[in-house]
Amino acid sequence: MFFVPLRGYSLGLAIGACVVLGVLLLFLLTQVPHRYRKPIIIGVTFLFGWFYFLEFMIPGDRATAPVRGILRSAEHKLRLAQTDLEAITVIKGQLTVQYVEGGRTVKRLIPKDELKNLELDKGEVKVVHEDKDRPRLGEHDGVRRVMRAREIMAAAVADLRRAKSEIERLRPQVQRQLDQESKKAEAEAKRYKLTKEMLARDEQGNILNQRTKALRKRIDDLKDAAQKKIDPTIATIESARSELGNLSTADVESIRSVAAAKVEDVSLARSTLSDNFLTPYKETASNINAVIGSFAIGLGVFGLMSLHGKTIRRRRRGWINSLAFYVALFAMALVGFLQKYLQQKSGGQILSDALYSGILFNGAYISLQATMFSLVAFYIVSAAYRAFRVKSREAVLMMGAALLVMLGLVPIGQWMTSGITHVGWLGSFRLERVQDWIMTVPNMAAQRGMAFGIGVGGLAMALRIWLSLERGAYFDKQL
Amino acid sequence: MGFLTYLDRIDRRIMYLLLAVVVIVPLIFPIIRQKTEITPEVMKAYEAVEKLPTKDAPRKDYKIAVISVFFGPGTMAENRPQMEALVRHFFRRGVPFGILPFDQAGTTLAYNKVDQIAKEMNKEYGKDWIAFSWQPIFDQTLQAMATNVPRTLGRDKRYNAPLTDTKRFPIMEGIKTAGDFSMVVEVTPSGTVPAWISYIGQTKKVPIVYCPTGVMVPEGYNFLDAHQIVGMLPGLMGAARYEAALGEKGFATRAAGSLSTSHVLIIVLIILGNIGYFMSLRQRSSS
Amino acid sequence: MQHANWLVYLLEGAMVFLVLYKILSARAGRQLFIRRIPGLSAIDEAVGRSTEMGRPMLFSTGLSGIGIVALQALSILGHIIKTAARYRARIIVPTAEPVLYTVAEETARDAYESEGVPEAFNRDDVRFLSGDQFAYASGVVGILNREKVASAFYFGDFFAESLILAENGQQVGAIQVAGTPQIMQIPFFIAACDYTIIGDEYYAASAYLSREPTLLGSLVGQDYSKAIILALIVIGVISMTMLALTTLPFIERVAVSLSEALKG
Amino acid sequence: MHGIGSVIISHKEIIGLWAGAICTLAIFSLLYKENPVYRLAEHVFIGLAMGYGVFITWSEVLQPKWWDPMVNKGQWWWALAITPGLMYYFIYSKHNVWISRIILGATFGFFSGLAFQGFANTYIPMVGASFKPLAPTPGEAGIGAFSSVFNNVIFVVVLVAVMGYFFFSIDHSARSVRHTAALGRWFLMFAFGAMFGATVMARMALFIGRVDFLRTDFAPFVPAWFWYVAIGLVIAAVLMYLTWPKPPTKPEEADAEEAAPS
Repeated sequence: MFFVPLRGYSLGLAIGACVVLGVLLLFLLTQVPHRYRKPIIIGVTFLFGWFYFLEFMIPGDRATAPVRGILRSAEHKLRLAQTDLEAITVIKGQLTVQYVEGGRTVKRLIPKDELKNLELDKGEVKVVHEDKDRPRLGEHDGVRRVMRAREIMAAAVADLRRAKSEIERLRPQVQRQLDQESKKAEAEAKRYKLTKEMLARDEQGNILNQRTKALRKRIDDLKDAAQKKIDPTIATIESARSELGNLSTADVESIRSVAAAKVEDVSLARSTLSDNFLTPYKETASNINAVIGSFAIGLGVFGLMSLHGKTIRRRRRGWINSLAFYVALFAMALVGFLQKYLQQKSGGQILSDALYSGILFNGAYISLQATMFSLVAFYIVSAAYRAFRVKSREAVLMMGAALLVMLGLVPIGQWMTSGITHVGWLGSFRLERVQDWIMTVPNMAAQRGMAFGIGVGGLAMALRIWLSLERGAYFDKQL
Repeated sequence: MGFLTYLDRIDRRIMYLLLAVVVIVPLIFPIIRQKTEITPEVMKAYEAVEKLPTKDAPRKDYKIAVISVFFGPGTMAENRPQMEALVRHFFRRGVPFGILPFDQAGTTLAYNKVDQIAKEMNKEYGKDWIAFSWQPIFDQTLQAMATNVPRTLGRDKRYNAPLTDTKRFPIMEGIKTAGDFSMVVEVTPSGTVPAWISYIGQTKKVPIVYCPTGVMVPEGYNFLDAHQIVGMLPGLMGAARYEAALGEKGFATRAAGSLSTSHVLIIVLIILGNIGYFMSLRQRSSS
Repeated sequence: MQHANWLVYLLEGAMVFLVLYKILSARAGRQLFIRRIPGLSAIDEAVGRSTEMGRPMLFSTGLSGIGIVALQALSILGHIIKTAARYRARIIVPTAEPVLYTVAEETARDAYESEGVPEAFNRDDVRFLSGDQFAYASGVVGILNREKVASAFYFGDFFAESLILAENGQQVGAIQVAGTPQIMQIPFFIAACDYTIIGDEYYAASAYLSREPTLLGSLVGQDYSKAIILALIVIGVISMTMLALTTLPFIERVAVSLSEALKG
Repeated sequence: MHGIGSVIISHKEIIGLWAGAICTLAIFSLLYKENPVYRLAEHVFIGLAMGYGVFITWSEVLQPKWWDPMVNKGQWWWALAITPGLMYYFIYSKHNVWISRIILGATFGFFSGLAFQGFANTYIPMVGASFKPLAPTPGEAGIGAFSSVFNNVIFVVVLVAVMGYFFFSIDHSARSVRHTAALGRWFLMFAFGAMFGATVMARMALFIGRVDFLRTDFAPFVPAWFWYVAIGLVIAAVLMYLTWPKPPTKPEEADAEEAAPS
């Protein structure tokens, strides 16, 4: 085992060695002849992409493969049953409602789904009587469908049970592996005399290195899948079956929605069990990325400081502003560090905290952000005024949509069409409904049409960069 | 003619001034009267609050409501009116409540508002309401509250005194776990309500009222349909509707008014612009 | 989905193959057709105008961190700077990320050198402003107003600040060209800019401007990929409709397994 | 010093509010025109943001992910991260700038590799969500059935037309293609208009928020005369502006007016 935590002098030495090694490497890189430079960069680029590519493309590991297979088939069956349930026609229970209109009480017979709209129209509405119709199973040979749905559900439940037993068989194995791993780790800890804070431990006191972490996560996933996902699914589907059993189900909808939710659970369980051998290292990779990336902030700081420094030195116009920049920069950074690293509740810490949280951050910084953002309110007015002219067909379309949506959102607009009743098909011409329709149907579709193009373009560009096929400004340069 | 053609190029500063006027004036003077209809999800929230135990309730079913403040200056325009509407309702019915801030900047914003309302409805800090100190961590805090509220939340905001000091804070009398919450009001710009639902709402059977910003509203309805939340105030308009249910004309109602006026202003400007555009076209063609 | 399933293998495999194949065939010298993209043709006009007026240009990469979007923006920047360098026109490039700032600086330097006027490159014109969304916006607004820019280009990731920038540019009378993959911001650019390239055209830009065979090939490959997606959608719609009308078990199986695969 | 310190500690919120109010007004002054006050606020803003960025980068990333593991947990190998970190700075070297390209190349590789999963998770579900039946499903009946079919038809038509517009390698001289593309572009414009209109409310709310800040949080801490003076100044400024002798409209403003939305 090469990567062992160290402490004391040896740690210092190791770090020093790493730094020296790094400097040496950098020196060697400066000596690389020009013709070898591009290939090196191409190789590095490809390798770093390769990790994430494989992590995504390789399916989950072999141990949990059988479970996933069973779950997949169960999911498939449940979805098939779903389609059958969808096809059952249900006559909505008719409601006899009663409400006060113009001083006198009115009694009416309405379909169930009209109730909400009627409430919006008339305010207080009392349901006097609800007659639950049996779902009509005549159309699309519904009886056969229900029968088949029940059969498939039964098969699915059987699958789920198998999956559960499979998981139960798996868990002790993984546990054993975990124990071995943590034993190894403990032994190492003893051998290298590691102190407590040098070891990451979990609540059971096992030492967690990369491998044990992965195993522990695997165990938790198995437990979660078995108890949180599969068990409830079995229960629900069973009850749904029995409900469907006697063909007098009043609310097929509820069964449908419940079943649908459970299907999602199953597919979720499947995905939680699908770690492959690279997945545990994803976190490490992103950490490395973040750390190395954040070394680059110096570039920004130096850039800004040199720019404003020049302005101050040469007393250019507005050098006072550059000075203000410097003051703000140092004040914020300094106060931030002081309030974090001075020991708690010491005078300096309290003062710097007051300056930081009270004045600089919550006082100035946040207000500046919020106000800059709120400027958009003004610019949106002038932009609308200028752009929405009846110049071209396109401009007209834009203007029309914008006007409709704006009116539909505010009370005044809603008041304009408040004459139209909520009930029935007429109700869909109320401005707020029109607004809702525009946003959810044409707008959604258009956005999606654009999104696909953008997605494909991005993927293609990523591919070009990954394989260093990209051309243009930065990539053409001879090194 | 000259004026009409000027409509083609109104100076932007004048438009900005107009906008400032039509937004600020209705905010300060309630001049806009518009019928705000009370939608079901808001009505549900109102009725839920109507059912809460008041501070004179017998000891055994004495509980406090909690307003979780997750908003900062960025979204306070939408979120603070929601909080205000509910606070007024709590005060009016004498429901004891505490504000529990999770956003550092929001802590002061929420505290100032509630303090102001308490003064005008002469309610007493520590007796009718209390402000807990800022909680930097979210999930762990919720989980810990399930077992012990005073220790988790530590101190209050005004005096920075321990919450266990029930002489100073009679409101905290007998409040031990999250089970002693009569209601949780989640005022938030981000997707934080699922945590409340799973840690407090479902496990401790505490009703939750959800106050999201406009963009978060659509997914809020899912929670409503699943009965995971008892009611919802969708955005600023939701707050206005709640005030309508209260029969008050508070900030939200006025804000809704200035929303309307600002939209109308934009529409009018667009129309004027087009008139001016046509006029200048005609002028060009004639000259 | 955490790992690829059969549909992903199929779809992404096909896309990768098509793009690579088209690139290779284009490099082999096959002529490819690209339709006109109005917004992009306007770029040269904008550059020309600012040289006439002797006032600088501004190229904002928005909030893009170093990434695909930013690199696309940079290759557009490279083209613009080459054009600008020919007329010795000055161009200011404010960025919102340190790494991107360095890459942009190198891009600019190279562009000036490749046009043989390295002395025209002024290091202070490529700036890192701020990583904070609105601090960046305030900085760009300041530059727009103080430098009295004659033309402004916005290419990259833009969010709520898009309108702040574009309106200020409009007010100083700059001719503005914008393009962003952030769909929600396009309307504001359309309203406030003179030319806006929409959605997908953003990724077509570098190919369209440079006429580089590799990029043209890739663009055609992308078209084919989009055609595949469209076909998939059509199949899905048809199968769903059939499912609604008939009870053929085959149709059901197709529809169900598709929806499974698509959910991941 | 200590005196001032205690004053700051005890009055931090009032000072903060004043700072906030001043910053707010300074930024709003931009709406009239770019001016020294705004300029100062802008530079302070950028300074604060940078300072905050430095502090956060250390306290949120470098300290927990790099320094603590390396020094306190003895994971010496984190010291290897310094080298690639340094590579960025070769951007300033004339002859060895290519070394910075190594680390940049690595970064490019990272996000290119991620793009495959990104595409699968973002866009493939969208494909599935676009499978709309163009006939009433047996479950539906009556108005519901009609409206859902109607909406689905509209949805699919718009989707296809819009995607048609974005095919670049098809020659638009062909009639059917041209018409589809034109239709797609109209749908796009309609959608953009809708997005524009839907955003207005949220933005207005932001401005209302600032006004509310000045009224509710700031106003209680200032004497009444402050407001009278402020309002007076604003009105005076407006009057002065309206009566100010204007130069004839500049040419660039003129053609900025004429420029049509593309």
